[in-house]
Amino acid sequence: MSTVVSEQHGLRTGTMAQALNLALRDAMRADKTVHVLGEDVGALGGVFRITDGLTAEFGPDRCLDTPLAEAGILGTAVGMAMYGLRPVVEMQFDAFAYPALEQLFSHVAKMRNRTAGKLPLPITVRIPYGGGIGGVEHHSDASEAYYAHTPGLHVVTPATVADAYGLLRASIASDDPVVFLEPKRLYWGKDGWDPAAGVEPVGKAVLRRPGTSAVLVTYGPSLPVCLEAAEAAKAEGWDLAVLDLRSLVPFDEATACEVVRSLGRAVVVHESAGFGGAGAEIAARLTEKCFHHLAAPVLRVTGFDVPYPPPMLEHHHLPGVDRILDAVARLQWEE
Amino acid sequence: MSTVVSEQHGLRTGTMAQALNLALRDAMRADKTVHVLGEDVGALGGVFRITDGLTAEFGPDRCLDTPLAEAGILGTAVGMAMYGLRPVVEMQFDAFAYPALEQLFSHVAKMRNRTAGKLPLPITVRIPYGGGIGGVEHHSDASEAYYAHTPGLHVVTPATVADAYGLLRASIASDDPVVFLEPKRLYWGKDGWDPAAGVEPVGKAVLRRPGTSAVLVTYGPSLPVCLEAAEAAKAEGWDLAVLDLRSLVPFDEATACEVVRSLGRAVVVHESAGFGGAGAEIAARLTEKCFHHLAAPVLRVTGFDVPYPPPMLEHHHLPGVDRILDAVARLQWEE
Amino acid sequence: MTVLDHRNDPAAAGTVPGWRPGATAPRTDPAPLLPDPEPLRVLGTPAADAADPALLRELYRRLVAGRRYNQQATTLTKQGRLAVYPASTGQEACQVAAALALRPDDWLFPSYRDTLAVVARGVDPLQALTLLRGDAHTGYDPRATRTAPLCTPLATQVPHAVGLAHAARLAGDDTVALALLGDGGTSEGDFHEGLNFAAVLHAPVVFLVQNNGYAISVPLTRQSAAPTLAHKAVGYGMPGRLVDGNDALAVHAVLTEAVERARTGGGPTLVEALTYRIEAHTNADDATRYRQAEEVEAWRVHDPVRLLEDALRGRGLLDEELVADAAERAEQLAARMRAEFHTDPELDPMSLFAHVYAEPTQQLREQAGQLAAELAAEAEVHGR
Amino acid sequence: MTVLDHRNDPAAAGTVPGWRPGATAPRTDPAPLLPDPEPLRVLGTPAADAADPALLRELYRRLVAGRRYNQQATTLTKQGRLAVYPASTGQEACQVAAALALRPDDWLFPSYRDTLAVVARGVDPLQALTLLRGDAHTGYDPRATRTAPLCTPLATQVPHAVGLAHAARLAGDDTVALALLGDGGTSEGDFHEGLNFAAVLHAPVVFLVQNNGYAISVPLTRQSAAPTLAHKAVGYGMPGRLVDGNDALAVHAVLTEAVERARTGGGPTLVEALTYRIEAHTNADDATRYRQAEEVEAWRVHDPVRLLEDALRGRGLLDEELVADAAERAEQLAARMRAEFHTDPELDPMSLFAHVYAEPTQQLREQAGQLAAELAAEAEVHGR
Ligand SMILES: Cc1ncc(C[n+]2csc(CCOP(=O)(O)OP(=O)(O)O)c2C)c(N)n1
Ligand SMILES: Cc1ncc(C[n+]2csc(CCOP(=O)(O)OP(=O)(O)O)c2C)c(N)n1
Ligand SMILES: [Mg+2]
Ligand SMILES: [Mg+2]
Repeated sequence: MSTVVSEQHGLRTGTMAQALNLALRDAMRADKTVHVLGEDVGALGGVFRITDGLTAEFGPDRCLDTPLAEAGILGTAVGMAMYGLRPVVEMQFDAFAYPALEQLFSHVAKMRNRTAGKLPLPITVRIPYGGGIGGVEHHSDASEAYYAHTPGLHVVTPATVADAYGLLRASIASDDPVVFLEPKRLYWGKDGWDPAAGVEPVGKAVLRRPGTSAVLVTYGPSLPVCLEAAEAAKAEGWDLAVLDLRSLVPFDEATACEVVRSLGRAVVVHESAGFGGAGAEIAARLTEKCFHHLAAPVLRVTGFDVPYPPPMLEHHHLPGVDRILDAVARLQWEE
Repeated sequence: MSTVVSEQHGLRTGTMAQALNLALRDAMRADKTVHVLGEDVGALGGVFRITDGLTAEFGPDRCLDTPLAEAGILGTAVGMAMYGLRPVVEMQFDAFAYPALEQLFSHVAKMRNRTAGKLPLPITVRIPYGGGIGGVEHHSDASEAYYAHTPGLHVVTPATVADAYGLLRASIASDDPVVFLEPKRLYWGKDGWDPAAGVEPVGKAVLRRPGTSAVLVTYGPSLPVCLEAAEAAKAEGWDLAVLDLRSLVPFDEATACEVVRSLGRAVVVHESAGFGGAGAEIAARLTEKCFHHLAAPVLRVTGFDVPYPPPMLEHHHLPGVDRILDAVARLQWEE
Repeated sequence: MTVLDHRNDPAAAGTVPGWRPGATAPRTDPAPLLPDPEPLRVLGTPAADAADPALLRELYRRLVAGRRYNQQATTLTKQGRLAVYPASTGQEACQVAAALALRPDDWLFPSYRDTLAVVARGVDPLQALTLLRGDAHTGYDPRATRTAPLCTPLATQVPHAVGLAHAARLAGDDTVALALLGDGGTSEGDFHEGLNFAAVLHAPVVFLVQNNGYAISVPLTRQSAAPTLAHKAVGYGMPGRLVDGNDALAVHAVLTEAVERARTGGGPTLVEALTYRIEAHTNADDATRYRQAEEVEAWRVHDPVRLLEDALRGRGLLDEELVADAAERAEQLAARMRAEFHTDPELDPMSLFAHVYAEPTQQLREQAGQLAAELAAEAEVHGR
Repeated sequence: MTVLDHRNDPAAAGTVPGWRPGATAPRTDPAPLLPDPEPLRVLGTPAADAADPALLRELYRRLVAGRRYNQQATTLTKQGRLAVYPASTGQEACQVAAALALRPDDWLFPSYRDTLAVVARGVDPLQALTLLRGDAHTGYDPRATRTAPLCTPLATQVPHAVGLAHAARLAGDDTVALALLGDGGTSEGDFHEGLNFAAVLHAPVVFLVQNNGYAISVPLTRQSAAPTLAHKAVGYGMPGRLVDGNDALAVHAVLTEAVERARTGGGPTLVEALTYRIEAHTNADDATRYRQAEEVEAWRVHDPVRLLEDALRGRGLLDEELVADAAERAEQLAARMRAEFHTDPELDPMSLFAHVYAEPTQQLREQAGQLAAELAAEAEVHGR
């Protein structure tokens, strides 16, 4: 694991995009082996400007505009990691990571295992994911379930500005490959955070809001929606807790089970398609581990099982406050 | 949907490989738009001989040896389907379908939807899957969860010789794209079946064995293991039912719920990695729909969350009779 | 001296015992596959004098309309009527020539930047733009005009064009497929796999790479070290052609020749058209971050509309009637776009569940029921 | 007459106003990138007389050992000691030359067929074969001999080699990477993307395509319509070289030159070696289904070992001592293989959970506990 130190001190206010940019910058300053590569990450600073200024500060070798070929990018990163570098790859949009899935599944995820630990690949694959930004088709997929099902990968997704910084630093420092999923629609949300607060390793869920009635279990882009729902639920007399998983792999079962056991009711919320989604694993696992504490089945509120819709219809697809509250209402309160 | 007629009559005995071969042959005889393409499907008849003799009977245009490029194969099939053909693509092994995932996710699964029904793609993608045949790395992956999570795809997997024939005919006849997963280790198992028995559309689960204690819910390569486990369970005093799903999408919820509700105890069995596997969806869904009928949580017996192991270790990874019975024992019989 | 110094020693040739002739190379002569060292130009050269006046006039009308189309669509983004628009301003010669080089029963496989080619092929401008307006993925029936959906995942349309062309040939039809893509798209694996399939299958397909010098911010020099992109053709065993992409007559000539070769059993061709994207990548892009104003200005001089105008003028064909007619048609197109985009589309939320499968699954019916109930509840709240 | 007939009209050149020089093509001269029309052959030609006797003898010893290695491994499959073996019989010249062309600090990126190259590079034969024996995915430490794991997903190792070479160059090391693949592998997107990256990054990497005429059952003519596979180099802007892959001296010379060019900043090279796989694809394959015995026989005549023997004899170098020494080394290698593969490996089932992550997750610890309990229960049943 590479060193994680921030030269930045004190509370600051900024967007998630800025926090990610600073995380990259600090990681590159702290560790010369950290290299960024991807499409348009150089002069343009990435289409979301997450790599803004990195080429200017570190030169085009450390922040490299590659040819337009995602398997080539990730495959090249594999070779770089074999030579001792710590590549951070940017995929431009979630659906454009698909050409790299063979490299990801057959090499990145497996290399440590297939070489009995001799060739670990400390690669971070940054993928802007999810919808809600009015993106045309192929620009709003949420593909976390593919990654979470693949042994050997860590799957991390921040939902706050502070976590964007902390989890990205921790992911880059990890000696394992990390798929780092950045919720596109949270890029421009501002918040205060302290880069020097210290970076925890990935794998810890955090209770964003305590509650006494039931818990909403969520991650990434759905966290703000869940917090809003919890606020709205007060009017209905429910006091909802909200758990932010922060990483799907490692899955913080201990923390999740503790909350679910204590409340007995849970709703899992995410925006990707429900069938075979990450919520299925979460619900199945929590049910198995907390069965006799459950007053109702663990319910899921997710995107529908349809291809991501065109921008003008996406709000019907994405789980919103009402859909979450409808599910909470079905948690068999009558008994 | 294209016509499904068999010229073959009467009970016959053969292997699953032979039944699949006959299904292709009958489909090609019945419908001139059915074209087979893939690596080594011609003179060689495929590495598993599933396409044996097709080029001899139908010529190299109908059964085409392609260059070695899976995205190219599937992408070419997309174009062929746009012109009115009904392509059946062979991927040589499961892990070698990964290069085609972008074509599968971004086009095959979505084309009907993104053209408002104007360009349906009746493509069948045949993928030999799963382990247990002593295959070296990348030859034993079970990737059904990736496909099942992708809206727009049907995901079908036979577990018997008769189903191999019937489900493949139905899949080729379907106007939707079907990922047809062939359990490699069942290729050489013999059984009697009648090709003229008629072909049901995909989407119906079938109870392979009735039982009174609990149900094993499974599909594809794990069916024989479950039947064996049910047999062995008799000695322990359990009378286990075994449900064969036959397709993950469509998921026959009605049939599955009926069994689970009547028995109150269920174990889902599959060989792919458990985390985020198809079993998670099945367990979560059955729990949600049958909660008050459950005497115990729906348990899962699956492969471990590790890259598929080398041949000499695979039997430790694959769910076997003992592991299934251990799970059955945990179904809280004491109450 | 190493053994390599004997490489061209004629005494060494053919003296190896047992060398099998079947294994010798090349199997085909590479020379005719290689592109000319300079891109073909017609306008402004003596060759333009041989051009059919009717074709010149038709190209002119369509280029003027195409330029206007690009302007109007860009304006619509500023008015919030289009979510995003990747303009083909500066590339109109390629767009129009691509549409004109095809017969109605041929197929066009456009990328996201090629709405102008799609409109030039006969698709209604409103329908061509639903993707970018945000109300539907594909607003037109691809079969009606034999125009595939606008393709966003780069180069993935390339094997589609190959498969369709192959199927057409198997059916005995003399249909040709033309796939459009950008310089950046040539780096993708699907480009490679598609071209290789095309050559091996000898499919009647033409690939037009509009090399506009950039893939978003990445200049060609960071995209490829090849002499030209057209040189890639040699590695597949098909002819590579290089053309001035702002010279409508040259692009039209090269494409017409390639389409004709494909139609008559001559196999695929890779065409590289050298052009330039005058606008940013899309309205959401800031091109000043990665290119100089002088470069843009230099390309404005080599403008496809102007080059054509000059040629028409030189031939004495740029009369008032033509200019007025072209301008009027262009304005009509723009007016229709303004009118059609004036109102917001009426969308049915339940369409989310249409066309996922031929028959919705039980779980989709359930989900549709859920959305219907939500909408009903909402309507009640809003007193409708 | 169409406008295209003016294509080579010198009067048309350079007359286009506003054509930007930066946009003209070609950017580099394609001529030096093109492979020679005939593959380089040295053995049996006058050039062989210039070859270093020590090199000839070394190649001979290694080719004889390589042939014996292939035979022994094939025998081991028949005895059930290896699960599967893709023999490189007939391709030993490529395998040995690849290993010899590299320095110890260079990196080799082999495919599943290249265990001989891996062994020639210094990896223990037992360790090189664990993948094919079935006890471990990679039996050797890739860092120890700078030899990447045997790669099965076709062409996926190509970008790995590029990335490693690029990283080495950034580090200021003069390390070179050599990637091996087959003719079939050149059709995959990863081949294309890797070669393009290599050329754009000017990475010190060499690609050796062992064109053995088949990808399992698919002959080269169904794989590619290119003049030669080496011609693909032009499309990336790197030199393409064509060599008789059964001529150990020629392969060695071409690779040595390419490695040297890469090492000294000259960028990547694509080498196509024409060879033949004498055995079936693997022991599980039935080659009679797709090729004729006469073809195999013809290639047996053009045998890499025999060609080298003939050359040594011609130079008076094939003395009894050399022959005996080579045979003895080969037998020693085979004997070691027999001895090492005589016993079944002792495997720890718990190793399933090792090295999935640097630190096992909680759920992996749980699963490991489950397996441990199962094993303990089993051991009890079996009275151990
Ligand atoms: C597979 C894939 N990767 C990335 C993208 C994002 N993207 C959209 S356009 C573009 C640049 C394309 O450049 P080029 O092919 O030259 O076409 P141009 O936009 O210049 O017309 C990129 C990277 C994409 N659409 N698809
Ligand atoms: C991505 C991928 N697709 C398919 C396969 C299955 N496969 C293994 S070897 C082979 C043929 C390879 O031919 P070639 O590249 O010429 O190498 P050779 O075996 O002749 O050495 C195929 C299709 C694979 N390993 N990887
Ligand atoms: Mg471009
Ligand atoms: Mg080969």
